[in-house]
Amino acid sequence: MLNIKEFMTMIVSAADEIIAAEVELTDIDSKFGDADHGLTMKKVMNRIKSDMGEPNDTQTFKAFLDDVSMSVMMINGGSAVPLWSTLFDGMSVGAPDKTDVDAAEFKEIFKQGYETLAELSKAKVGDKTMMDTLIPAVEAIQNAEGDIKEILEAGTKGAEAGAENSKNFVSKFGRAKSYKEQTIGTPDAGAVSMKYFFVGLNKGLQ
Amino acid sequence: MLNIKEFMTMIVSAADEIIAAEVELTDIDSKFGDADHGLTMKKVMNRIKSDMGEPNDTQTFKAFLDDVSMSVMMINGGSAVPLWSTLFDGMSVGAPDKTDVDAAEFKEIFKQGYETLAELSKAKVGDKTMMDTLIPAVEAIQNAEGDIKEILEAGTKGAEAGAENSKNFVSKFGRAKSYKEQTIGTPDAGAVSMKYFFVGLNKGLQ
Amino acid sequence: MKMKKFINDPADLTKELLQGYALAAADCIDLVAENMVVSKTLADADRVTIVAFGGTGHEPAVSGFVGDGMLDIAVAGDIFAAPNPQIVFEAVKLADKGHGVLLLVLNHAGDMLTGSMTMKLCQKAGLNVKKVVTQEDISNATRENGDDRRGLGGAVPLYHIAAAAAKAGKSLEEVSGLAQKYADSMATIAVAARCATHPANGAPFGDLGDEDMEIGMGQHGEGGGGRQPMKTAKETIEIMANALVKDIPLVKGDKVFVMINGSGATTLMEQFILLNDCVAYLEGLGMEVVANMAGNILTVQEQAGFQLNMAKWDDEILAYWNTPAKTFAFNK
Amino acid sequence: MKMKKFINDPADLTKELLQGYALAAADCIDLVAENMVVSKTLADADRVTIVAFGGTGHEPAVSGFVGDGMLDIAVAGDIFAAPNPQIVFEAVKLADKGHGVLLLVLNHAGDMLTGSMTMKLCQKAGLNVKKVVTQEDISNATRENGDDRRGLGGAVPLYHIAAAAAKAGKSLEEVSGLAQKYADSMATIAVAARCATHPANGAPFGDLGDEDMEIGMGQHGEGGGGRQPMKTAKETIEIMANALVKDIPLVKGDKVFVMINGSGATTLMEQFILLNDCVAYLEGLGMEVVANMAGNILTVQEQAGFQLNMAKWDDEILAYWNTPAKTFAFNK
Ligand SMILES: Nc1ncnc2c1ncn2[C@@H]1O[C@H](COP(=O)(O)OP(=O)(O)O)[C@@H](O)[C@H]1O
Ligand SMILES: Nc1ncnc2c1ncn2[C@@H]1O[C@H](COP(=O)(O)OP(=O)(O)O)[C@@H](O)[C@H]1O
Ligand SMILES: [Mg+2]
Ligand SMILES: [Mg+2]
Ligand SMILES: [Mg+2]
Ligand SMILES: [Mg+2]
Repeated sequence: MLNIKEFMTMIVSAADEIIAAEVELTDIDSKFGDADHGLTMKKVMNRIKSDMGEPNDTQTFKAFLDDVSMSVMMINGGSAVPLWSTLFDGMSVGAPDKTDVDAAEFKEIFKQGYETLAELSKAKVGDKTMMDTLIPAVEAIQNAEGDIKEILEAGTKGAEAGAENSKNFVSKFGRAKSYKEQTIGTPDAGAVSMKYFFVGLNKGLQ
Repeated sequence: MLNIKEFMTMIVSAADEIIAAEVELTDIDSKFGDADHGLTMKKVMNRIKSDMGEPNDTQTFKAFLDDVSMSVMMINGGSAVPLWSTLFDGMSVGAPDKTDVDAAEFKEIFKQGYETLAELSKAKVGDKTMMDTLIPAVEAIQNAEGDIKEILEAGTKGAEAGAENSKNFVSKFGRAKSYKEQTIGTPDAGAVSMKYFFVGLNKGLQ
Repeated sequence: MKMKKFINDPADLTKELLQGYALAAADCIDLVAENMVVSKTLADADRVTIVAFGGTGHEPAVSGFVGDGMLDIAVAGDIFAAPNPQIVFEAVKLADKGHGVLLLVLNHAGDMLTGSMTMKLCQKAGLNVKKVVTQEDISNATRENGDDRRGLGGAVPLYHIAAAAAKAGKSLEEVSGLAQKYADSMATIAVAARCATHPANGAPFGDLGDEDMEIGMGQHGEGGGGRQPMKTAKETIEIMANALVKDIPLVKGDKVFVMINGSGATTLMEQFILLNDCVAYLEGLGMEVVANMAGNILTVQEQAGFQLNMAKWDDEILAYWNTPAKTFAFNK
Repeated sequence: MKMKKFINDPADLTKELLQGYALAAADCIDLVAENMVVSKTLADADRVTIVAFGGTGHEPAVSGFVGDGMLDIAVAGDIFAAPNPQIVFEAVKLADKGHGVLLLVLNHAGDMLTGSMTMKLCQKAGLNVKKVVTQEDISNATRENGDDRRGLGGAVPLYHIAAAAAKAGKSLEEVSGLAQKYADSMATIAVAARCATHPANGAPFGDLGDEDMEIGMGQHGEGGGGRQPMKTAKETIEIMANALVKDIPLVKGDKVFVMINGSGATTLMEQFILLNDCVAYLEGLGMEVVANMAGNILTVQEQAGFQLNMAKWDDEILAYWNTPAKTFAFNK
């Protein structure tokens, strides 16, 4: 079982992990994009943190994730904003309207998050986007056995592998796609920030 | 005695001397000006050469110099154009309406050239302009004894000394004046092109 | 190395530039809710209205084209970043005068995502909105693969043409139909000679060295593979114009519109020379250049280079083009 | 190192740019005799007319300001070089509609010499001409030593104000009196952060290194001694605005005009931020900024930097300012 206060702590941890990676993310985006992914993700994550306040147990998972989605939605931040806002919106759809979740409910949150985002994104694994990370992460979560800790551990491994794999792909979405084959060898900025999201969630659960 | 055909040859020689110094003149102007003096002087001198055609003896000194003044006047070339056009206009005023000149007449051409230009220019020796060269050159011409060759030799020496001296002055006219004391050590672009004018005239007389 | 830009806190770039813009364009626009630029003519508009949005850092685009005969509202995002869908939705609501709203979107990942979500929000709210996407950059994809073509400066003449149709009393169907047809028919190609730096974090957009230019450059330094030594204006125009002529395609006798859109550090002097070369090139092919536009329209900070945009025009488009417009950056 | 400019033969720069400009501004001007830019409104003018001239390479100035409510004729010289006096004389003759002609000259050595010779030619021909010289650059000389002050972008608002007075039927005496008063009352200071290169020969205009800017920079890279590390927009404005306020002088309660004139590679984004900071600064001193102008007005190729111009205005000037104008680079 995981309660909402613990989950909020995990979100703070994930936000901090992404914020700490600002320079790395912007560096990647400066190669084949517009050099702002770190900046945007920092804005997004800071906004989430400041809007949610200290972790507490007054809200349900559904309500909290809906608020997070709305917080992201208020930012002017390029691709990342509608994508992340939609991810949280989907997670909210998948989340129960109560203050704790079991392993199955935890899995469902990520499943719905992915499915809702997939509709907007249209990207598949191999298209060199954040989906390269999200899809294997969510698959690993769905396939994992055991408690939430073990599930998230598996998801994080999936995310790390996915981000690493993004290096091998040719960009098909976003600003980088015009560079075609040149993008091989460099990971996708959004795939890397998504990896840090899972890494941070996982750290926050320890 | 100097006939008009010889004088025209001298003008061609002076023009070539200045054209050959294009890079040097522009370099100086790039320090404290707008990096175009060589370019402008080349335009001026090429125009004079092409308008006058091959040296011949069909024109008087007065008419030829008036034509040269008009040729220069047709160019869009910044400060150099009105200054050089006026110099030649003054020389025309001082020149006799015949096809040869003696030493006294030769002196008078330069005297009038200088005086007419002085009115427009307003610059004195020490103001770091072409006048730094022209004034000592014309003074040397006025004070020189002997034939035209000796007179022009003296004028050229005066011009060379004047251009050299311009290094020691603080700019008072033109674009360079805003640099004030910084201009010490660098000659004035217009003083150097004026030097080459006399050097070229002198060569053309050999 | 310090950034050689006159700015204050990088986090405040958009806020401050919009405030300054509101002072500079006080006779044309009002700044609403921090990043909504609203035409003074909207209050009395009784027609289809037009909303666009986009990242900042491309000035004068997009906000500079709000006013009479152009956009009714432009929503500014942040530097190179689309605004959030919520505020675009609110702009559409504010713009709607009962005749419906045309939402014009440039094909970039962030803008497209914001556009999609905005449309969803509008549909939920029952608003009458049509979305038209410009996708004209020929450097990355063939005409059939329009989704892979970026939206570049060609959106700007479209702002005026669509607004003129709206002003003429056309319905939303008609205005959006015209806009879609126009968006589908035009083409753009860009070249860069020196890259810019991101004003918020000083990150460079690439490095073209001392000798090279790159044809096919995107709006934020995204390359296109056409790196080559600098050429003369005439040679560059020939390469680029030829590619556009083939793509559209344009043939002898066609009436053509040409736009030279300076990226930032390419002088108006050069742009005039390029325009002159381009018109001569097209006339040499037996075409008639019936209208043109030159200037810094949709810029990429201090990038040196330009976009060349062309479209085949007919008398209807030309008539719309020749109607008055009064905005900060475009007047007719 | 190749010059990163899109040009053809450097010897043809002026000819080609003017041809391109004539295409871009075909609704406002005609190009006469290769380098005379003539307003379409001149044919029917029955009033005092206004002629200006100047080197090219500063686009849109001077030619971009020819048209209704601005200049009647602008004579272009060559890159950074004044035109010859003969053609300026011919322009004055062409402009004269029987009410006399105002000749506006910026204080630069070449322009001043051409101005003087033009006046001589006009006087010989019995033309009714008055010459007004703008000399506003405060960086090199005190107000008493006006002859040592360069003419910068402040001439451009004056074009419109003088033209408005002419259009209002004022006599040459009155128009030139107003113009002289305006020229004497305004002030400008410039800053550069990156220098340009001469487009005809590729010669650099100086080098400000990686960290510095220079306050007091002239229009062609002529320095002014104020080299210092880059500062924020606010700090830069404070230094420059303070100097202008003292020079003019401006005091609490004054009505003030402010212009941010981008030199070339300084973005409109920055110019808006600077305008915002400047207006805030002046309002903080209790002044009222009654009008402003921002944009690339009188440029120095791809130089990064800007000129800040201010003037104390009264209701008469403001009324003239608010009359219509239609030119390539300025509309009202
Ligand atoms: N359609 C899409 N689906 C999934 N991810 C996308 C899509 N488009 C862009 N992205 C992601 O967005 C990232 C870039 O984000 P960011 O730099 O913040 O936005 P922008 O490109 O607007 O500057 C890319 O690295 C990619 O992972
Ligand atoms: N009033 C003046 N009297 C004499 N010479 C002058 C005057 N003003 C400028 N000059 C000369 O003009 C030269 C610059 O010429 P040039 O570079 O061709 O013109 P511009 O300054 O218009 O670019 C200066 O070096 C100086 O010698
Ligand atoms: Mg990005
Ligand atoms: Mg010079
Ligand atoms: Mg972005
Ligand atoms: Mg010059």
